[in-house]
Amino acid sequence: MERIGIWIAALLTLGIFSFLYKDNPFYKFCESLFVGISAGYWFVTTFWQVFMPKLADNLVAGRFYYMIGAIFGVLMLLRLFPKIGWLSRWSLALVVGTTAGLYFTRYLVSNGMIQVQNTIIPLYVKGNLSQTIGNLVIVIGTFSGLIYFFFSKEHKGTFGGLAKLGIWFLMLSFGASFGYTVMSRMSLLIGRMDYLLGTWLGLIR
Amino acid sequence: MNFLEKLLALDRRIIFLFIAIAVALPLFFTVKLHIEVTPVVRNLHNALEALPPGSKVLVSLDYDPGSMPELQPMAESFFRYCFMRDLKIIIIGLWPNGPIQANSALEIILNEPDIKKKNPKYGIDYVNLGYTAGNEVVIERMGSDIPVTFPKDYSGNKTEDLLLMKGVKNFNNIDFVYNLSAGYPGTVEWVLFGVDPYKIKLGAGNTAVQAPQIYPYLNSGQLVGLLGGMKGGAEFEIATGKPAKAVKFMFSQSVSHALICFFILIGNFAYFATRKKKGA
Amino acid sequence: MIRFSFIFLFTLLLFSSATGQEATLPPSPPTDVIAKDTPNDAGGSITITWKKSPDDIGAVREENKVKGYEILRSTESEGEYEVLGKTTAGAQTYFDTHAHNGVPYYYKVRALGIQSFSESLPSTPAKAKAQWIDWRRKYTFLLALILALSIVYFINQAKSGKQLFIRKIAGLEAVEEAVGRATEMGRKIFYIPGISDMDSMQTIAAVTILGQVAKKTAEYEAKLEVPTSRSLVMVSCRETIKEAYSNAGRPDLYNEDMVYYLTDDQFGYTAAVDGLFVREKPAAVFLQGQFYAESLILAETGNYVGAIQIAGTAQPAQLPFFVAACDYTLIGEELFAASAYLSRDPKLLGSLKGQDVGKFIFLFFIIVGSLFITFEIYDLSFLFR
Amino acid sequence: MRREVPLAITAIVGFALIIVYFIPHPPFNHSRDFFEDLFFIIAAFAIWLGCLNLLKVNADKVYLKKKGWTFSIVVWFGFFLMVIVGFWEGRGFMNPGTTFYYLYDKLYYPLNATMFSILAFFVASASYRAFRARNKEATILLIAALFVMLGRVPFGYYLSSWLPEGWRLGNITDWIMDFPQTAAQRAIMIGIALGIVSSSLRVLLGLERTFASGE
Repeated sequence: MERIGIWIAALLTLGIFSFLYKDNPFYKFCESLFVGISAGYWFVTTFWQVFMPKLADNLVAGRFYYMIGAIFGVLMLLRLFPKIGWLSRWSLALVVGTTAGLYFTRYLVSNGMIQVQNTIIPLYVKGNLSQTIGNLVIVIGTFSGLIYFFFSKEHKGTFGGLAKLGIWFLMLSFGASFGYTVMSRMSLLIGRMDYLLGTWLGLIR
Repeated sequence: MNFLEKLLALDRRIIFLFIAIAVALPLFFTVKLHIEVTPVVRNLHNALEALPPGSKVLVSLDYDPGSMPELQPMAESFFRYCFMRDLKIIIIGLWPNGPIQANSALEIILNEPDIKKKNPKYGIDYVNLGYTAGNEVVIERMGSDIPVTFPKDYSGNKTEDLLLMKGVKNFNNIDFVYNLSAGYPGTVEWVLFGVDPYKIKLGAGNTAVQAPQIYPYLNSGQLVGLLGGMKGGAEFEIATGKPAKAVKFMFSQSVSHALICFFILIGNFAYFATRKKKGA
Repeated sequence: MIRFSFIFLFTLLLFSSATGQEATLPPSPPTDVIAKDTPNDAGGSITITWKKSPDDIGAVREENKVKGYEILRSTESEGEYEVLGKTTAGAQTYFDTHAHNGVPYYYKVRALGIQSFSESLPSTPAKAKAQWIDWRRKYTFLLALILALSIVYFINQAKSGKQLFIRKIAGLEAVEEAVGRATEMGRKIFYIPGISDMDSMQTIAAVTILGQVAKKTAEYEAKLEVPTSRSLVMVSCRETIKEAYSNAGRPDLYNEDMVYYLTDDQFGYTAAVDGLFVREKPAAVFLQGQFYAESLILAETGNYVGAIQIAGTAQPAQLPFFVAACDYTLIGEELFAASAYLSRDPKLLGSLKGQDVGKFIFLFFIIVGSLFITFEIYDLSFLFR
Repeated sequence: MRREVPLAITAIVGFALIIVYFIPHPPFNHSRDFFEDLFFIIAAFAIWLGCLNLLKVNADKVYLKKKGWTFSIVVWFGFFLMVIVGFWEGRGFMNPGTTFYYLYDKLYYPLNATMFSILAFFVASASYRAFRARNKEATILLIAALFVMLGRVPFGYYLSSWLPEGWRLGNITDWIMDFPQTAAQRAIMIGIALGIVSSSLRVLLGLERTFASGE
């Protein structure tokens, strides 16, 4: 059983890789299988790991206010019946309101305030030149980067110059992040190659 | 279309082919690369060296198969190290798949000749307590009572019956915690809910993508040491004197990085060469 | 009398003996144990503070006589005390998180030596209580209020007809071009609203941008297709496109099959969309919303089939890949500004100006705060805690 | 009714959740978690809509014998394979040793991991094409990427081992990641915070109402 499994897994791996050469029936098969089983996988997982614990278990435990979730969930399903399908917008409205309400404060704090707090740093660190330069770079970089995002002022003159500096910082950061990620992306491929050449074919070690 | 122009509009499949070769071919060779052991890895190794034989080490594997290429070699090298040093291993997982990953790593390590000689026994030299749901809350509960948090081990034995677990009540009876993490819950949670309240000694291995977020905890001393990505794994193998998978993979890694850089350079060369021609 | 001299002799012996025996003597007890309701919380918690034992040198070390503190609790001052928990040496606070609201509790703190301990006097009673306002968040509240008011202010300004300048956003200028090109070529436009669900603001932004793009595709009669990775996103996109098409006066062109669901799975979805790209060869691809690792797989395939690609995300980690592989990329905040920008609705544009007020406040405090710290005048960072 | 009720729901729920952030008193302290749970429950219902849509689209393809209809059968097969086995196994469906886990490990996982690893190839092709010193911005991007890419592998050590300690590629990589990259990330994050504040507000005030509001 294990050996058959390894063969199937290896063939599916090759099927996906074949897409790199060009689209072909082998890839189409793997793609369709992938869509089917992954949709099924998440359907099952959602049922056992979301629906059951979050709704059924809470109701069984006597927290009947969770019925609200069931009601809005059922309203959502009414889309299957065109005549009363418009009721599903109530559920959408609840979802959108929840997201907007939660994100408003959450991001203001974690992405806004905490970042500003971390950027309020001394511009001169006694006896530590590299830290001093580093801190200056952080403050200037954050400052000019934010200038770039200003919408209501034309990027001209000094302001435009700062915005330009901001773009340079953004580009530097994009280049660095890109280079930084290469390592883990390569690791993934090495992992697959090791599977094909080692686990499957037994060519290496 | 001359050669340079062709080079500029290189069919990407040629690049793909080169990458495939650059990754696959080095896997067949064992090359002695100079891998510098960075201070963060050195610190972790030193902290482990300071543990007397018989010390109890808790290993929390918090990742799933998606991060196997980076973290599995770290798990293997760590287990190998512990067996060689006679450190006792207690495995848990905050991710459902963690203990499964541990088993597959153990399967490989226990079959290595050096380790076979030592003949480590389940229940005496290592135990796998499996997975418990609850994310960071599990860490908190372990702080007060480990056997209550993990009443049974992975194969269903009572935790209290395991010889190794005799006298292990909470973090006070654990000498070191090693965490392999690919996200949430992971190293951040171990620091906030383990190190801060219970003062456990914590070392960690992380995926390369996640590692930068962990650095602040190193600087503040909340974390003893960190293996970042495959390179960190390789450094640890070098530090312990047992180069293995990560070191081997590092050769592929190096060659492929160099290849990408090489492609970028010839791309730029072709770009400037054709531009000059057009300008002339 | 005999007993007394015994003790006397013993003490004498102790004083004259080596440090080994000294260790068995209990450390002096902690003092000034104060118990108070933990502020700003939902109740159930009492904060205990104390002055540490004079023998405590404050660090966890071999030579420290104090090995830690134990916290004890009772409902009566002279009653039976139960051990609540332990802290390390040097600690001076403990949070009792298992208190019942409204019950008076007394606390004692024990300094632990190696084999002995000494106890403090009991604290005065304290009761846990839930609070109505979390005062620690007052600056957050203030900032949120200022931001909200300035956004609303500029929205009203714009409503009353005041002209507001908004700078050009290149990626959004290109939307018209992309839709036009697709129409000319008779090829499809793919709109990919990210892989997250409606519990992400980025997805909501993506859906609103889709509304504006759909208006254009309705006008141009271009073919729009939206494969989604989430069921709720599918439903939202359908509603949005339907609305956009009927607003553009072309409800006849709307068809529910323009939007379809593939799979919730990150890479299952990616595999399917890649297949769609190479088979349908779209003229334009929009990648807007929350993306993870699949960003580059999608963008590279889109690039490969020669589509004009306009991407946008607020996932900092994915921006480099979009910048590398797409023609235009909306960076972070620009994603949230896009629907306002495309709609040209003065009210929405007003909100962008309101955002700039927020930026100004942040910039001001970054510069002034850093200068203050540098010259050791004042630490302003507490305002953002 | 059709237009006003959804707008009211959005506004009331959203503003209430913002205010509740500042109120620690029960029962409000749990309300944000509760609404998050509601979202998951609604999504768990909605997944029926998605899956039925997927099955319908593929059934249509088979029925109308559209191009590639045979592959639609594969989609159906895969879906029901997982669903039937998954419900058969019950709540412990993902425990090792179950059939579902076998399918996960031998079908789902390799497909998933391979699709993910394709990134390695695309990283290469994208960098080859995009990293050209066309202008100042592109040059900065290119140089930063080269430095960091080389600084992270032993290869970089060979290239720069002649330099004094502290100035080698690995050190430069660390410096770039610690300072300029952090700075730019912060600017982006702060911008995002403001963007989200503003667009949440627009949604809650009903200004941006492309969905959940139509006729």
